[in-house]
Amino acid sequence: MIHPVDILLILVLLSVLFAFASSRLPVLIRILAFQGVVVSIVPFFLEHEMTAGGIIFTTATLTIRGIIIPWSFYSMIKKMGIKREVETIVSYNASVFASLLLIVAAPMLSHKFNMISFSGGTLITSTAITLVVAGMFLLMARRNAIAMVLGYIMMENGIYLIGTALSSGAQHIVEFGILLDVLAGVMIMAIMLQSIKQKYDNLDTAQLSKLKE
Amino acid sequence: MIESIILWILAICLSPFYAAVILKVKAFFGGKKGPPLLIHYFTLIKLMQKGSVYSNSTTFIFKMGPIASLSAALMALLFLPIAGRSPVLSFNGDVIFVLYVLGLGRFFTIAAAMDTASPFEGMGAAREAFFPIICEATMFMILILFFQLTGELTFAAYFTGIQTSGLWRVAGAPMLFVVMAFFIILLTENSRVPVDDPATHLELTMIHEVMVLDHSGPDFGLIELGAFIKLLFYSTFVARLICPIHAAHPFVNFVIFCAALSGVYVAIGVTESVMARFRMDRVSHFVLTSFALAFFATVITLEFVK
Amino acid sequence: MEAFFFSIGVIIAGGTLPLMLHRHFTLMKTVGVLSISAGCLIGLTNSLFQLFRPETDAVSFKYLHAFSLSFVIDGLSAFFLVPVFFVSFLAALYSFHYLNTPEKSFRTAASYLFFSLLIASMTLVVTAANIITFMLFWEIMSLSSFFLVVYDYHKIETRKAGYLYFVFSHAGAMLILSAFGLMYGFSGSFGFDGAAILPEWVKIVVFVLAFAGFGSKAGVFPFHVWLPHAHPAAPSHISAVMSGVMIKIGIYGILRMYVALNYHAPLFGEILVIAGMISGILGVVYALAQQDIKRMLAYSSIENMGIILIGLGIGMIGMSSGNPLMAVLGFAGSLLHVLNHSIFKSLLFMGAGIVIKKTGTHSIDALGGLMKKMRITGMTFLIGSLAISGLPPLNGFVGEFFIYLGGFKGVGLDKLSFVLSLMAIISLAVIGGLALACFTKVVGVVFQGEPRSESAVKADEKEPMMLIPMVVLAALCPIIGVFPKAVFLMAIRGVSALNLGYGRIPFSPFLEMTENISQAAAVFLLIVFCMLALRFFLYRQKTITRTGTWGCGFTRPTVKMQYTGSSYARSITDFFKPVTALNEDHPAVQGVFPAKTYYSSHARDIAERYMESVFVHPVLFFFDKLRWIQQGDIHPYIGYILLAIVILLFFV
Amino acid sequence: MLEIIFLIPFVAALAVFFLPATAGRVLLVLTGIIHLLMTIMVWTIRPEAIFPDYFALSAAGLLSLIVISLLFFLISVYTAEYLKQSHIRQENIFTGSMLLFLSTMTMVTISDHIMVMWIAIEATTLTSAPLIFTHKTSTALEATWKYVLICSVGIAMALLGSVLITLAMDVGHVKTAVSFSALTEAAKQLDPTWLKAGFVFIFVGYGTKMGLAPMHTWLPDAHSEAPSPASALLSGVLLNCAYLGIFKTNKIMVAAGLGDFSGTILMVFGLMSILAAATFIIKQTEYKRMLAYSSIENMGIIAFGTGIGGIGAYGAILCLIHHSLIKSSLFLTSGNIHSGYHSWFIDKIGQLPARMPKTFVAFFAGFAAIAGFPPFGLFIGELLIIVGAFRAGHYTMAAIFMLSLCFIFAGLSNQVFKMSFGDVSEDITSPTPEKACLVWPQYALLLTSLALCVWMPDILYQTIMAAAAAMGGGF
Repeated sequence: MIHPVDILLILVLLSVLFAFASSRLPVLIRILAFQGVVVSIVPFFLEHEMTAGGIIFTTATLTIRGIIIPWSFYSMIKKMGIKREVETIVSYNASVFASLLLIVAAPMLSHKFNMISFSGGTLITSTAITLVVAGMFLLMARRNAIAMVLGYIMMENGIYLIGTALSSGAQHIVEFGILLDVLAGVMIMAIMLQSIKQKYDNLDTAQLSKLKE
Repeated sequence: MIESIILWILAICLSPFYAAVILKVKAFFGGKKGPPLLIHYFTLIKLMQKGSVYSNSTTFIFKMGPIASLSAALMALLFLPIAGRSPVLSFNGDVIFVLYVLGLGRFFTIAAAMDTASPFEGMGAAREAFFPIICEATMFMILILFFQLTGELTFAAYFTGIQTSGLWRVAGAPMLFVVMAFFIILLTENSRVPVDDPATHLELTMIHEVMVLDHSGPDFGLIELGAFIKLLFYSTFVARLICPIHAAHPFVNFVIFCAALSGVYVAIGVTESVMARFRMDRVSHFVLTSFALAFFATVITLEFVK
Repeated sequence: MEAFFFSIGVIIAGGTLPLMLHRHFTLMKTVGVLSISAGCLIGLTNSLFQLFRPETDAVSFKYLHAFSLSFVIDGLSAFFLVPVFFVSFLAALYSFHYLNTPEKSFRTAASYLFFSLLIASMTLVVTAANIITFMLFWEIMSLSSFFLVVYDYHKIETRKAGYLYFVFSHAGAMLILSAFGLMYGFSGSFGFDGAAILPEWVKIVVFVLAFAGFGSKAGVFPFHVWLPHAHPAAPSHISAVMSGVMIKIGIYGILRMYVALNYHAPLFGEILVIAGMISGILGVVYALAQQDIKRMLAYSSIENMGIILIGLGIGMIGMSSGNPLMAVLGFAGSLLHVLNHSIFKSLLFMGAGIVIKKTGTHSIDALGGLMKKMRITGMTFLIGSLAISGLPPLNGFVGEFFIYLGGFKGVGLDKLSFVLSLMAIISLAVIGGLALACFTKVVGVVFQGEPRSESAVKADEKEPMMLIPMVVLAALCPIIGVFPKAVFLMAIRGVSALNLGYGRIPFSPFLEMTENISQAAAVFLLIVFCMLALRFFLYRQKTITRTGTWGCGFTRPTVKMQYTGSSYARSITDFFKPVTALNEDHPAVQGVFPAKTYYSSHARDIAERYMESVFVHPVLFFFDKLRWIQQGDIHPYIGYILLAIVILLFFV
Repeated sequence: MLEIIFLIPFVAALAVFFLPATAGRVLLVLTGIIHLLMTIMVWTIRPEAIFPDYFALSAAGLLSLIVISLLFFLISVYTAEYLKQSHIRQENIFTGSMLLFLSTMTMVTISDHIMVMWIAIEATTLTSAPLIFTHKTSTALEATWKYVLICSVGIAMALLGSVLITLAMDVGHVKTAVSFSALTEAAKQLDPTWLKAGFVFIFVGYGTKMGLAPMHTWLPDAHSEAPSPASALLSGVLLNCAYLGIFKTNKIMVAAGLGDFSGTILMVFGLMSILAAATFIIKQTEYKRMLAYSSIENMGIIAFGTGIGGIGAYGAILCLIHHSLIKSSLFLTSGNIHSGYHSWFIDKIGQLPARMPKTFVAFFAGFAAIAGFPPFGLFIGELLIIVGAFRAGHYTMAAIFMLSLCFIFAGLSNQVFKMSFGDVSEDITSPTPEKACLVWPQYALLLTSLALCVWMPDILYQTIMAAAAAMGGGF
């Protein structure tokens, strides 16, 4: 029988594929919102007993990841008239191919660390690894600043997945930390995005390479 | 001791005489009668009676030059066994002392030459500074050989009595190299042909003579005397080496020694007569030959001894 | 020991007080000089006293809880303390009139501070008994001497010199530290005495590393590159201290390591002899080729370091081949030369300092005829030159004589030792000859003849404080040369601290040698005296006329016709052509009415040339190639993080 | 009551946002003083934390705390004067961020819980970003962007590492608080594979923040673009905070018997950092970037020393303290130089002793100190690290270490010489006025370093020994 978590995780992996293939910012944001929601609800389907605090934190995460952050980016694009095209360093086709490779490689890595022996489905660790690496891939392969921030959020999603799914002993401080990080980090980044927009009239980070040797 | 001192004084007195032998030989080769054998005594007396002319450029160092070079030569002679008799002074390492005292004489000769501000004397001084460097290396090479043979570092150990023949016995044929090396040093150190031509009148090509151009009167006399003594000093080495015979009676000994010495001076004269002087830049090669000879002698002897 | 620390306290006070008094120029100098020289005198007396005491003094302070600063004054330390205090004392006196620009009052005060720190740190290095103490004061020594070198930082050469010096001293310190690190690594103790238990191969590595490190301070070829730049750049009293004593601290370091390791491998002696020969010969050849008077003296220091190293090497060979006489002769000879060189080299630097100060030029070929206007300077310089050429009856000869004797003892040994002894003797002979050529050149061109430029015409010497130290030093040269007994005993005390395992070294065989020297020197002086009398007699009631130099028929001689220093040296440097390539600059004469042209040449140091092409350029090239790492784009930066993680995960 | 020490600056920061600029400066200095006093109090009475699971005092933390406090006080004095001269828009944000920064850094030093530590370090990134962005130029923007993004990614890695360590607890069936002190005690029972993986992530994560190559890329940009007092804080204490994270994790590793693994990583990355610093120092054209690379070098040295353990770890802690003192003084001095010459380029600076004598003294003394010359403390630290490396038998690494130190020295002194003694194009030799408040903080910092090389208070020594003991420190 397929574990319900696995279904969620397959959805997450799909979202990675789509994220790699999408060339438009709004689409990317929507995919990330979807991913955030799915990742946030994973704890409900795990076999841990949910405490009240756990439920609160999970709900908060859901709200922030799934609604607040995507919405704020969305409105920022609208308000500031940001170009919707995502400038790439690695082309979309290559990105998709890379993500496929990644999805294949991640389980092998999780095998190496005997991660499957943990609670939850077989997929959970490989998905988390995929998310982290995919997030970094977006950071490395996209020139658009918002896309990079989205990559960062994807990375955090992966860490969240590991944090909540795998470790029981970590109390809520882990979730709290991740939440704070995402919220404050993204907030600061958003301010930076605005400044970049003001200075250069677009969000292409290729312009931000003056400080070098 | 007294005997040694007498011999020392005798050697000083004889040195101008022997220098005249060279002139006589050269005259013979030139088909001339040549100056008398006592010519240098006359010259010295004449010079001593004169006054002097000094250049405005000079200082006291100019006057120190003759004194230092003469004193150095006299000092060197003190350590030299003349006619196989033990020298006036002798101590372990006196060879080094003597070579360096001669260096002191050279220092002041050069300094005196530089004192005149004359371009020619400067030129001579530069050459005087250069060639003896190689000579000294050769001398030390020979010293190493002699030290290996005798285990001593004194002239007395090399040239007194039967010691010299001992050197020949142990080293054998390579000793010939040493004689040749010594002869080359002799020619170089005393500014003889083919290194230098004391008789020439072209200042540009001279070494020693050009350095003393400005000296006159008694000063010049002292320089001349010093040069004669130095020549005798080096000739004695060669003489003792080619004629290491040691007779029982000191007088016989002395006569044999004088004869050998005459032989050396004649050889110098012959060399001067049959050779032309080298171009200046070839001189260093010529002097290096002596080093090579001494080096080979040492290496061969050591192989032989082992 | 208390007296020792007291003297250092007084010296440091002499450095700090001027800083407070820098508004009153003369007062500041008086206070500084008085205090420093008083401290040095106290230290000098104390170290002489220590030298002849049978027991060693040791003291240790707790430092930063876990370590200790320990000091030991044994024979070796005391022996090196003597020249340090003595030369510093005279240099302090000399500085009183040498530093005479009231506009630079504060800088002068600062220079006294660093001067006092330099003296103090030198003495503390020499007495240091553990790694931490040694490195601490070694670095302070380098740092303070660096500040003294860049005193005239307005000149570009000075800045270059300071930079080179700084980098070399740091690299040298690193080498020393690596040697110490190895020592500590195997012995587990910071003290020097722990080093005796190291395995043999470690001892060899430690010695080689330490030799390279100390060698760079001592100016051993090819680590000497900084020296000919730094010594001329410093003010002359500092050059005197640096060349006279500071580079000897490097020699001390080598000896101290030799003592600490207590291992008599033949390799040590072989390394030292070979390094000594190369430094000695090349040092003097380059000295001969120099046109700057202080640079020439600096190269001559390299030469003398070579002689000292040859002596040490002979001593070590004697030690390893079980030839006590050779060992003692070699060590004692080179220790004597350490002392002697500190005397005449500081004398020569002081002389050069006056010449430069009065004429305003460093160039040998621009000077001339100074003997007439600067009699005392000229006389003392002459004596120093005679001494440094190793001529009897002056002190330079004494040290070399013993080294020669030691070398000849080595001729009797087998194969490699024989070859090295032979080469050592020959190279000493060649060095002697070249040194003579070199210093006749300097004396002849700078002090004799006619002035070659305007600046050399109006020179004078009026400042007594600059002349007195030189006269003292010059007087010492013949005194030691004729009566070497006392200093030889000092050297023997130093040698007995080397732990050679001979027990008490008997004095008598060596005293006989010094007696011989004294005797011969006395006879020589007697002969000279007689000749002087003879000359006086010959010149009684004679007419003496003065006129111009005979120009060999040339009627209008000018001073430009004089032989210059460069031409004097040319034939000899040509002989050593492969190592003394000349850089010539001479625009061709062109056209019908050619413009004024010039000719300039200078000999390039082979080590300096190859240091650039073999070491500096490849290193710069390598690092240049790495600069793409920071190319400005953020994307690869994130890649680096991922890369680091991925690589590290392989090792989990 | 321990927590109050980071709450006070926090409250002060909030207050500053609502106060006028001049009052903000006063409050800045005042907070500095209070913080210093409280730190001294913490050192003497060692108060207990209200949340002992989250906060606790440790030897290493205490050391960092005193360094932070002392530095902040001196820098705040400098800043008060500096702000008068430079025209910074929205000064309140600057001062407020400084105080917030102080608050978060203080929190790092006293946090014991792995996650709290992580949160605190992340918070330092966020609070310091406005400091870097102060000048609001395009380059400042770029530097801030890189800083925030790279550090966030790095810190995310550290988060992952922290999670993995809790995993190691689960696998090893350890039931304690997730705090460094508890974990160190239970280290033997933790699952080694997970622990190693956790260490790798934490190392790379905090290493990014600490400026270890090749994760150092943000550091030169951020340090050069921030105003000088902020650079001084970043280099002087922020890097220490990140190091504290690595240090404490390494402590767990050593306790778990995995010291070789973590030590090798630390040493290799330390060497890489030193080499990277050498690469960029040698041909550097801007002096503030040069100082930044020198920080990378020193972080490399510290990592190297920590990796060696034993006497090297003791040396590393000494280096940590002295580097903070010296480097912050150098950054402050660089601010003075800029105000005198209006340029960040090395070429444009020259004749310092004539034009700015006091600054010159601070600058050159700082340079000598950072190059490891006595009588400054870095000398002892580096010496111990080197002999420690030999003691531990890492000959090759020690050789590379010393060689690259020589290269760096050659590069650094070349630039410093040009700046100090070189000729300047414009011919102004008259001294530029130098305010006392802008040089005395540097002197105080350098003198502290000097004093600590001559005499060290017993309590400080005990604390350093206690910190180093975890790495097998001592002798």
